[in-house]
Amino acid sequence: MEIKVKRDGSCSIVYVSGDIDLHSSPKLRETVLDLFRKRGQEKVILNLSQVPYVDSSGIASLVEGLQEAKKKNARFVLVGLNESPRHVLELTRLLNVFEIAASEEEAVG
Amino acid sequence: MEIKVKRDGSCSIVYVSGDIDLHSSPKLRETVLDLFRKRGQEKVILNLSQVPYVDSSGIASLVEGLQEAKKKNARFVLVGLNESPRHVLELTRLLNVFEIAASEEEAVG
Amino acid sequence: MAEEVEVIIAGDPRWLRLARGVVEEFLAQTGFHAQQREEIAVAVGEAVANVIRHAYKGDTRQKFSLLCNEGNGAVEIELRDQGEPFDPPKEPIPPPDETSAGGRGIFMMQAIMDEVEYTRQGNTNSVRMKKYLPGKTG
Amino acid sequence: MAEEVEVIIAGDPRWLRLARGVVEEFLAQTGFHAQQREEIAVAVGEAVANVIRHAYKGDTRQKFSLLCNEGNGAVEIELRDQGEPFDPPKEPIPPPDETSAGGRGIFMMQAIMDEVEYTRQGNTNSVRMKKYLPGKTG
Ligand SMILES: Nc1ncnc2c1ncn2[C@@H]1O[C@H](COP(=O)(O)OP(=O)(O)O)[C@@H](O)[C@H]1O
Ligand SMILES: Nc1ncnc2c1ncn2[C@@H]1O[C@H](COP(=O)(O)OP(=O)(O)O)[C@@H](O)[C@H]1O
Repeated sequence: MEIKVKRDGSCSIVYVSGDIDLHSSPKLRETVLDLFRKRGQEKVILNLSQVPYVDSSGIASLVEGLQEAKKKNARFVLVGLNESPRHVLELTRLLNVFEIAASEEEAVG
Repeated sequence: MEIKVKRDGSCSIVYVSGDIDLHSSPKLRETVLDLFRKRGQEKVILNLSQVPYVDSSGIASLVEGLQEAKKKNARFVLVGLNESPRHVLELTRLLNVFEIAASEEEAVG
Repeated sequence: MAEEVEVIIAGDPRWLRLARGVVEEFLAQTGFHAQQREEIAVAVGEAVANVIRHAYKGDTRQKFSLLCNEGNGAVEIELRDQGEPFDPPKEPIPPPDETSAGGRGIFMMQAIMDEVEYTRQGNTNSVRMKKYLPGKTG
Repeated sequence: MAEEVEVIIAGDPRWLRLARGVVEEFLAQTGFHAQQREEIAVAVGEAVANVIRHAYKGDTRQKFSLLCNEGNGAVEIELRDQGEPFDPPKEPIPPPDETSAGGRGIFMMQAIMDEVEYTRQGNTNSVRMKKYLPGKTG
């Protein structure tokens, strides 16, 4: 898994490519939490269009990101969900819990 | 591996997708030899653009196709070689033995 | 059912992708379509992650086995480890509430597979995950 | 070197992709770049095909092992089968002439890997294929 962050003022876009599983999710978790905690970002957009697979540890990282965002009155937006990650979010009844944008432009708003 | 054949008079284009290995090469071999032997094709174009991998049994099928073409005074043309199959042909010193076209249009001539 | 594919690897998260890849390649030789193959790999990935995190508590030197079988209209994927005994919940597990960071693995396994069975023999834990082929039932 | 990944499968051509996939995933955890990983998988694919066709003469019920190891600046992939004994050529094999339909497998293995060694112990044949990591030598 690779992560790239594009920061523009108080909004960051996090580009992930590759599977998010127990091996890689700690890095994603840390990246997202840092953006809220240390960088004080008001909006973090997670672009998952290059992510074919997310396991429950990846889901856990997303949930923690969302919790942190709420605590800071910030926004955590998912974009580019592929079929399998979407299905996993559906299965775990979390699809409606996240803010999901149809495109990066919409997410940047 | 999947094979589709488009026949236009005495010229056939064979589209292969997937790995050509000991598991799948017998089917390719039969398809190509039949086109020369039973269908009397004067030109068989093998489109390998959807083939990421060819092993030595696949190479053997290509060599047999070429031998059959020569016997019948016909042409056997490869097109769309990806990096790994090209490298395998290079390694086995067969790259210059085959007629290789830059595009399907060029191969059809 | 005869064991068709067996993989023995260390309980290290870096081999998770390899384990899922083996399952997907195995399933490619069965009657499951692409989306089902992906789902089954998701379930097996959760089971492997549990072996790594819970049975072996992160000790990446310990090894486990992944066994893939097909027979009687179903595939069965089994994991065997020599870690902590695990007494699994008897009832299907509900998914946790939306603020919880964990506790979704077994739920996903149960939701995707037709049968999930934990057993222990001697010092070996086994989890067997069964899925009937399209059109077949148990 | 410790055995890091071990796969036991039937000598059936339908598992060739699975075997190559395991090797590529294993190599993804090492220092080889993508093109080298593909090449090594080509070499291993040839070795597996030889076990299937020659050692087991197409008897797809027989099993072989694929072992992947890393250590001392190299990876070593080993195949073990209980098939026909094989006395390999002592000298590097030249590629056959362009009209020949076979005889390129061992040549490719030797061309790609740094060392290819065949041994037999008891009723087990072993072929060990070694490749040094970029920047390392034997
Ligand atoms: N293979 C296992 N060995 C030991 N304990 C396990 C195993 N699988 C699950 N558990 C226990 O069951 C709990 C629930 O597992 P799971 O639903 O996968 O969620 P999570 O792993 O996120 O906690 C785990 O926290 C752990 O205590
Ligand atoms: N693992 C093996 N066991 C027994 N015989 C083998 C084995 N590998 C190779 N051989 C023998 O060596 C010959 C050359 O092998 P190879 O170079 O791979 O070409 P091919 O398999 O196309 O003949 C084979 O034809 C076979 O007789």
